[in-house]
Amino acid sequence: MAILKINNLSKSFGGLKAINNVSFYLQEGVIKAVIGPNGAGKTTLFNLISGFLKPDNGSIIFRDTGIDGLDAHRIATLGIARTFQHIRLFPGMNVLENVMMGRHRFAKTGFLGSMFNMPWKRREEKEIKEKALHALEFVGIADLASKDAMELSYGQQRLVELARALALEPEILLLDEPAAGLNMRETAEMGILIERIRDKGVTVLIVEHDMTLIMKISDEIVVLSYGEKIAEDNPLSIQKNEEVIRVYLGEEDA
Amino acid sequence: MLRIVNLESGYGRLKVLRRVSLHVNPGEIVTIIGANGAGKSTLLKTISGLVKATSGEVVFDKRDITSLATEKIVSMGCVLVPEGRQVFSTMTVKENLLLGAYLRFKKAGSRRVDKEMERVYSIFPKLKERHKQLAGTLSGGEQQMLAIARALMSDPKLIMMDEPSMGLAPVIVKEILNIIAQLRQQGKTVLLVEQNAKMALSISDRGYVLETGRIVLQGSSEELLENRDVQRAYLGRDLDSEIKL
Amino acid sequence: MSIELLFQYIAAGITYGIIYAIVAIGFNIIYNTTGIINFAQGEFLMLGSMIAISLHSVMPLFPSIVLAVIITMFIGALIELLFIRWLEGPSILRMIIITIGISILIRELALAIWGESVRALPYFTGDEVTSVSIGVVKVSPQVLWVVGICILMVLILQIFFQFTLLGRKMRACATNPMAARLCGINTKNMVTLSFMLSALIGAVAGCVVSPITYSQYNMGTGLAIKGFTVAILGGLGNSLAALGGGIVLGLLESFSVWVMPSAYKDAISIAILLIILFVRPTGLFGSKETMALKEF
Amino acid sequence: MKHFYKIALLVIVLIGLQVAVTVTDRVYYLTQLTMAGYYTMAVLGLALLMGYAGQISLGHAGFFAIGGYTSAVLTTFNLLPYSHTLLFRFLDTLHLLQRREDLYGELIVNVNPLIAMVLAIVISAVIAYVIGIPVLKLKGHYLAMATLGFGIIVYRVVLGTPVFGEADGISEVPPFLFFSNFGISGDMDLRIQNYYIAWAFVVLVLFLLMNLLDSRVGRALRAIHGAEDASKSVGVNTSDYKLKTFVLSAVIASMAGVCLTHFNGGIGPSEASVMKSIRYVAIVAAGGMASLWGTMFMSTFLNFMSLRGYFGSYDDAVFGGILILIMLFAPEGILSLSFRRLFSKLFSPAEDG
Repeated sequence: MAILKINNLSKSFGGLKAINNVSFYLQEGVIKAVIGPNGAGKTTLFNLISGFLKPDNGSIIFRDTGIDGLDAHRIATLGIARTFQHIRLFPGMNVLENVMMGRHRFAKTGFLGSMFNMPWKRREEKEIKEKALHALEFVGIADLASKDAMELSYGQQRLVELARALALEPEILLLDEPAAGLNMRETAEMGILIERIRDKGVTVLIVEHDMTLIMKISDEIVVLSYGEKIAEDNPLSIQKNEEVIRVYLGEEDA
Repeated sequence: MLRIVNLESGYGRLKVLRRVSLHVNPGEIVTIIGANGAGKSTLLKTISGLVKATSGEVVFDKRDITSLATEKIVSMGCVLVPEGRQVFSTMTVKENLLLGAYLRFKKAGSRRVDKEMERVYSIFPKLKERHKQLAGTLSGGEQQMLAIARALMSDPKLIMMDEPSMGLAPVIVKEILNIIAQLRQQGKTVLLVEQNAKMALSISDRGYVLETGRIVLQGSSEELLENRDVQRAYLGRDLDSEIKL
Repeated sequence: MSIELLFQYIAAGITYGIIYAIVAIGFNIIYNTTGIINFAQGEFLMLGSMIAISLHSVMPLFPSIVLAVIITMFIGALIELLFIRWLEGPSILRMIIITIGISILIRELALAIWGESVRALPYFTGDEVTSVSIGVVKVSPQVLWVVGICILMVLILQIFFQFTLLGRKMRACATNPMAARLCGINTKNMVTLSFMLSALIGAVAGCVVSPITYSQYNMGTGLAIKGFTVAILGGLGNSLAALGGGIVLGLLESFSVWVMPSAYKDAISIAILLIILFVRPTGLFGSKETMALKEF
Repeated sequence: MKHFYKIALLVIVLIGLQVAVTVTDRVYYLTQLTMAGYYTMAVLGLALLMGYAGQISLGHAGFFAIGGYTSAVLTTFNLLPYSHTLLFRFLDTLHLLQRREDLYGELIVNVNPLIAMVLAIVISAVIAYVIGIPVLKLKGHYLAMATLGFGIIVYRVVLGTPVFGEADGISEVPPFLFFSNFGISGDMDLRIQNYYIAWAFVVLVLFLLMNLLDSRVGRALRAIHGAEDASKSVGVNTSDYKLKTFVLSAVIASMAGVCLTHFNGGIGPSEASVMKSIRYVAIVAAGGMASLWGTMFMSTFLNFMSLRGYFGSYDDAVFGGILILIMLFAPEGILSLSFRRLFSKLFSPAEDG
């Protein structure tokens, strides 16, 4: 069953068509990769799905709800989490607090409840903390919980961001270049982690440059070039697709 | 021409480069390859003084340029073509080129500038046709050409290019490759940073592999092209065997 | 209302409007090279006119104006050197607060030097009662001085930015500071220059308008906020648009006296500012696309 | 009760201060300390807005003035001519009106200060909400200019409207008595009691704000300040949070305005001036932007010095100078600069290497 349907999506900046009439479905429980040369519109696609940009045309249907045009925070609240190409953690917060932010959508205490320290506030806080710790354990960095997030290594920061997204208990997880800046070992570990996330039942849409990783973990691949979809298939077929080889995999000249 | 020893730099608390050492000989094309976020751009920015080095040294043309201001470094003949078509978009093509020759304006007269401009136009005939057009209205490929042309206006000894092929169509990428090869024939030295590793290595003499801020591998371009790790990580080759595993 | 009174209002509106436009252009010059809105911009007008008034007691009018303008320029440069130049990647919030602090210090300094008294330069030609007839209307010759000199200044600025190497270098810094540095341009010096330039035009404007509006140590804040209104009204960056925006605001303000007590005059222009800001909530030059169109 | 010890310490210091001035026969200091307390209350709200939610406001004095003026107008406006109206009688039966004699011994009837305060809060909350929706969409310079513009409008309106007493402001504002002889009043004999009332307000605000910050809401505010995109990506309704914070800080400022007006027995347009707003910003900056305690200390200290006239005619210049110096050399605040370093040295284990 398709959990996310993208129909005829378009977005231009000035005169440049960043995304041009792109359609594809995301099946529930799979890892789907979006690949393409730099500037092909992959990050724009992510920003459209997660509500950071509004499409000019087309629709995005999550389960049965149209989510195109909704604010980013509404889409997150519906259960679509994302990470960023350039890691965005909250400065001045430790690792645990960063991940606790991921639980935002499950708590309800507002300004007054917080100010007057109501009993339900304390109950919620306790639960937020427990679930955040779970997420940290899942990605394997529970021991870093009390560290300042900005002082961690690049690879650890990636994991914090991932844990924050997982704390949201998303149905769909959008990963924007999760292996960027990681070394080969860290990349391999990231791959295993992403597969474990899928096996938990989370549908994953991933943008990544590391072909080894992509070919290894993804169930399906969409290829973008100049904002247009040029191919959609399983990894084996994509590698043999001549169009894809020509624009991206770079086998054309000797 | 350029020698870097144990260079370290970063942004605030974030350390990007860790003890990077490399050298570029006169007349060479040297490529640095590496994944996104490996620190390639930071390396070039640190060489040209846009990012301050925290330790180590950069020697250009037998002079220590580690703590010099960008303007000084450029005037010594070490220029950078930055990532992402950095042109003066609200100015005409000709104005862009004139500013590239700004350092010459100071020393030599405008006649020298005209000569330089003719030379650059001969390499980029398209730019001559469009010299009155605003740079912001050029196509992506033309903007990248303009950025390179502007750097050439100061007749540099070493030209560093940060991802010149980024976001460009294959045809244009080939054109840019030709230009880089042409530059070598004219005796320029080129330090190239590319994500499109295969393309870059195919025209360069030597290469370095940068990973999480460290040089992990170096060698001639042929060696690197044949290296299995490089192939797996940066060339997208060997995929079939990978998947059968 | 008689036709004469109507034209009086128009003349007053245009005079003030042009001054607002000059303040707006001063904002533009510094904003374009630094990304900073200099909250002390209005203080340049105050300083120019107050210094000229003081100098005028010992020397003739025009030399004192020229000297006052030069002194103000150097104060502009000094501000940049002391407070702006050595900060590395300061946040906008920090820059806002610093320029506000600078404006307060300049104002308090002016208060200490000149006191609270209201002063004025003499009329450049004639006096309060002299008037020149343009068609049916009579206007003070000083109005013509204001209009003439300010428009001349805008034209000279245009030529400077379009055709001189220095002007082009400043534009280069405005559109793409990193690329400018890579062309060997010392961007920090360009920033100093932009402070001097906006101090210069501010001081000139302060001097020509002083006989009509009078000068006082605290005239800066009001001018600054109106100049900012105009900068946004005309679309920040474009000098000619700022001129148009200035005249629109000047006229609106001038005629607002018809419908509201004059005590609310200042509130009108600020209300306009708020409305413009609200209608274009992202800011008129907030998005990336319009950023690319930054022009002098 | 996480903050209990800090609060308890503060209370002890406050009591100690009162005892000290009484023993040394300087009870008159309490007047300025009381006023400083109310200003501190307003500044704490601004610290929440600026330091934690990251939104600059150059018009905060506007809300202080809205509170003060609302209360001043309502409690000085003579309702006697309207005694035959239904509303008058309705309010009267609910004991919401108070009768007193004016300067000339004539009977006048005003609204009870309690109603005035409630109304002041409602009015400032509504105004903050209405202008907050568009204003908080702005960023950087636009936000600064828009809030500055709001402040100037309030100032101009106050200065140009006869009901608000124009340049003279409003005087003869009655005390705000909670019981017969207990309440906010400028009466010399009630000086000690007023000192405690004012600081009880400060402690209460401090306590509530600390609770707020130490919660999901406070975390979300810090997140918005640090990385707005990322906070949206975890479902934080950023504009809603900013707006609520803006309203909350406006209400706190407005309440402070009401209290100080009753303490002083009047209010003048200078309370709404741009310089007052900038002074608040200077105090928040000096206190360390994101530090309620730092803001409280700096506010008490600077306001006390200023009110006692130690800065002489350089009052405004001092605050301008503070702004520049802090922002140039210690954008995180003076207290945080030295104390945090000191504390971390004292309490953290020695670093290896």
